Amino acid sequence: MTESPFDAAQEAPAREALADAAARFADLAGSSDFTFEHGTIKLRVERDGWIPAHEALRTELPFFSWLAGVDWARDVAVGDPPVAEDLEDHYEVMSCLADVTVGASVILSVDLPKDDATLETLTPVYGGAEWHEREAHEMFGIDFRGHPNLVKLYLPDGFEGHPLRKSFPLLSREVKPWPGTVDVEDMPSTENPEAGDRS
Amino acid sequence: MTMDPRAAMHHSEVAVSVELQTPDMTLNLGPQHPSTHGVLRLVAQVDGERVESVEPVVGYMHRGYEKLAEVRTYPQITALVNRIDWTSGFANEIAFVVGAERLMGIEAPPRAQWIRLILTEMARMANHLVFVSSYPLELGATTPMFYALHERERVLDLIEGVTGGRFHPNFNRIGGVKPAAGGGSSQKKLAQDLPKGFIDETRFAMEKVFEICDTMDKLIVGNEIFRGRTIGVGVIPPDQALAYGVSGPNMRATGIDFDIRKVDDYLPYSEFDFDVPVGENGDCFDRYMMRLHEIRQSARIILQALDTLPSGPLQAKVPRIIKIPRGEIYVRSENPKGEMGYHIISEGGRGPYRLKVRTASFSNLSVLQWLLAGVLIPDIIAILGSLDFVLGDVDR
Amino acid sequence: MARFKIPGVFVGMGVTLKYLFKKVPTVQYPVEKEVPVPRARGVIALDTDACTVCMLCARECPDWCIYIEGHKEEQPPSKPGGRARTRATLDRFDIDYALCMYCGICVEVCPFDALFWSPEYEYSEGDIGAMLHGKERLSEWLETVPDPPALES
Amino acid sequence: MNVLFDNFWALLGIKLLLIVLVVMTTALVVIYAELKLGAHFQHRIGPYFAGGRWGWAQPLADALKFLQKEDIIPAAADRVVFKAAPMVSLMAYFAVVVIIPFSPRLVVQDLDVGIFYALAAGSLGTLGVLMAGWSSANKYSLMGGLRAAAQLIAYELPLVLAVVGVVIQAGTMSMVGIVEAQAEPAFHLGSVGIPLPFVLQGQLIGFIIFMIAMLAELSRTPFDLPMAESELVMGYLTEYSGLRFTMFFLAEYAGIFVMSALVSTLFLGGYFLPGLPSNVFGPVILMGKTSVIIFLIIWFRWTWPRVREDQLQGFAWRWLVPLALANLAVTATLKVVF
Repeated sequence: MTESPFDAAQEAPAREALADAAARFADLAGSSDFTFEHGTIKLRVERDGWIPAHEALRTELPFFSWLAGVDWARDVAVGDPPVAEDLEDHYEVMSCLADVTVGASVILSVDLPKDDATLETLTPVYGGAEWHEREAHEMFGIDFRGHPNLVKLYLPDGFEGHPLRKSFPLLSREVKPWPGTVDVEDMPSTENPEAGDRS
Repeated sequence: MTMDPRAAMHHSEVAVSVELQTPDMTLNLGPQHPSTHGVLRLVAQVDGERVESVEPVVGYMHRGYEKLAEVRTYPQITALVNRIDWTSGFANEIAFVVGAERLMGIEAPPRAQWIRLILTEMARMANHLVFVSSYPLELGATTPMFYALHERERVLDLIEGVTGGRFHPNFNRIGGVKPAAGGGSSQKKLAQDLPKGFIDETRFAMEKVFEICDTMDKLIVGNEIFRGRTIGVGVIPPDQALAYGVSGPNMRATGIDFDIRKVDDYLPYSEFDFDVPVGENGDCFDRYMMRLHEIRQSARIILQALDTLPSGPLQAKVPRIIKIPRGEIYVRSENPKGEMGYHIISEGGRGPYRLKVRTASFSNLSVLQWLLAGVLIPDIIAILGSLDFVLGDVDR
Repeated sequence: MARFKIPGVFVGMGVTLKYLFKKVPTVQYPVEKEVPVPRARGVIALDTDACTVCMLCARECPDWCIYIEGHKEEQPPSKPGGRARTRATLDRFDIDYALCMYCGICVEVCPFDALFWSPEYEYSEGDIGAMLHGKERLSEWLETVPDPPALES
Repeated sequence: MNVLFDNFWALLGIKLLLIVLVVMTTALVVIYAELKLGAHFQHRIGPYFAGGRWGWAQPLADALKFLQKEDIIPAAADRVVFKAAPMVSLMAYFAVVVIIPFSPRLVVQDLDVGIFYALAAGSLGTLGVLMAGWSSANKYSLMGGLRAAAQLIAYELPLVLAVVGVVIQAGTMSMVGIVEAQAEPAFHLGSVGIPLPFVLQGQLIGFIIFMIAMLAELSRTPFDLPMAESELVMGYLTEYSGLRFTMFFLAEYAGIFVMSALVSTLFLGGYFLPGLPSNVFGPVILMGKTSVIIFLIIWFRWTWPRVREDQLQGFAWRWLVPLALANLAVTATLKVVF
């Protein structure tokens, strides 16, 4: 990940404290791969370590903030594709835990292969994961084993497909042509260098 | 600890009906029901007035923000996100623009930060004024609504005077607040600084807000019927609140002293002196009081911010076409309804690769099923209202 | 013994009674009207002369509700013997207010000051198709655009 | 003229017509008062345009509007009961007006058991509500109807017990008799006899109990649980529209008028005011006292929230009934002693 000037400009002690916290949480969660760019601590764990990591962090980070999936795919129907060339298509599931004293917040992340997108449910550890997992289930098609009520949350019954997958087209943008296609005049930014900055 | 609703149902059945076993009735509350704040649907199994179990059904207002964000540029998303929770539109924008700014490694100039802070607190005030006035409405008192909404209108007028929008300001820009538009030289498109008279009008409005808080104290808080309806009703224990991610005033009502404004620095809150009200019992009454106190604290913050308003530019230098370097960030803010956060994953493009929106109402509402097992039908409404959710914030 | 306290239910009745005699703040809309603030985002006005058909607004619009068509016209040289110039002419400029979400991005990105906010708001229609304002209608709003408010120093 | 008045049936017809006119007109006035006062309690204007000044014609306009609306009967409804319910509700309050004395002579029928009859007939209104709730084939309506029934059972008792105190003190159940008893001097200041209404003659507690129980009988805030628009949408009214809804609506406000008139008669001295000839000013005096009570009821409504079902029941059985019994005992003891 690129180092942004903002982080570099951060006061050194604050950044060190962040690094310490990240290392400590990673140690607790049994994760060897962690980042703490932009103040966001992110711990990557293995699929088997998903539940143990949460259980280990629960006492220190009792606040369950959210859980969400990401579809990493090179072939996308919406938006821009990711830049990494060597990216292997997979799902990522992230959960965010926080404490309610000093404001620490940790994101746990696990990669799931596309052909076997299953994960143990978090509901016994954090009850609040129930709705979040239901959402991730319908949006990405990720199966949460042991979930008490893994049915659709938002989408109507009988809805086919998983809308937040990158392969799922956004119909409103498919049926209507982009009104900005015709080029009559050149874009002003290309001919007017003064307009480069707006301040 | 999660409580299996079936177990809860069984438990209360044993407790309530020893001799007479009657089949439960399924009562559908919503999606069209005056007290479900829009289109929430509750499928309740009721035994007379007692509710055995409730299954909340959401999604009638699902607009797919996370998908929409994937085909939009960052400035366009700012216009979009303030519609997630429309009762506090301005506050929704903050965490997103701050996240984008941090990813780009820039920071808004002080004056812009101050203006953001003032308007965010106004949004909080507007949101809480709606809550403190509409919550009695659910309990049958229709009058407070009119008193408080009149004062909210003052606050919204102030927001509109600065931003041009009452509900959906779309005033925050990456690197500051709304700049002078375009590259033209027309006098009609000047910089969007605070309009003249704003400071005096705000001071006056804050006085009125303090007044209306006192009125609410007399009209509602002291009312024995209101207290009877809310004290001890819908108690959320602290550990349950944490496990379900219940945040904001709902969490603080349980006795947890935590406010993101005090620990994070997404806006310069550390410059100001304010209290975070904390409850004791986590019942409906405490949740109501949290918000009433927060209105006063917001007014305090705004008055301090007006005194210390720095001068200077409103915008940091940003490129005309905003592209955010590759990276990811989670930024949260203390929204009126609780923790609102954006997890932005940028792949270097003009828009995010993935935008996860963490909304307060979603988590606050997920505790509902657990909370409503075994209460009375009127308490459904009392508890529902006290959670202060907006369906747009739940469904996104 | 504690001091006698008036029960809260009656204190509340005092509050409502006080309001009973207060002056009512209602503005009877069709008869009286509130004046919107100068920055209010009521309707978008178009200055057709300033527009160069650069398409920037249509491209930045999050809702894709601006439809622009134009063509290039050869213009006679201004000085005899000078070079003939092309000038973009606006054929169509429609904003679909049924779709518009009043975010103001188009006004903001316009580099030639062709778009302005006007606080006028009374243009509701019974038919959704009539919410599509053409360039004539949009330029009519131009005279309602107020001067920007003075700023707080 | 005398022929007309001597004929029993003709007289009955005239009286009935008068009752209907009086009740309907006062109901409309009460509706207007509710709209206008409620609005100003809430810091708004309320009716404004209908009829020119202050929107005085708003209730009439509303009634006309409702008359034009489609009369919908749910497919699964019990049609006969569904249709009868609003009439039962309205009739009940008409029936009560019969015994309310507007002056010593201006009373349709001064029954010996007047107050007994009034309470019996008045509670029939709730029967209409229960019928509506049951026949609508709607769960919300059913719950509203059942709440109304439970409320009636709980509050009829303190209502009656509160009245018994008055009856003991007056020594009669005739409404005119009760008013006349209040016109008697309660004590003498020198040679001047000072008459006092029963509310000042030791029946203050009875008056309060009656007021509370009356609010419950009328399903008014804070006891508007059978309707409870934020919980049961509109309770028993959910499925009603058009004319039938209007009848319920009228019944509600006719009920407010009738019960207020009852309170005025029982506790506030009815048509009697010292120094004014009752025969001439009786109706005006009664209306004046009734208006005060109606104002109070409207004031309550626009200030207070609603109680919960269990609180409502607990309040009736734990507080009102024992209090009413105690009041009764004290009244009876004092009556025997003095």
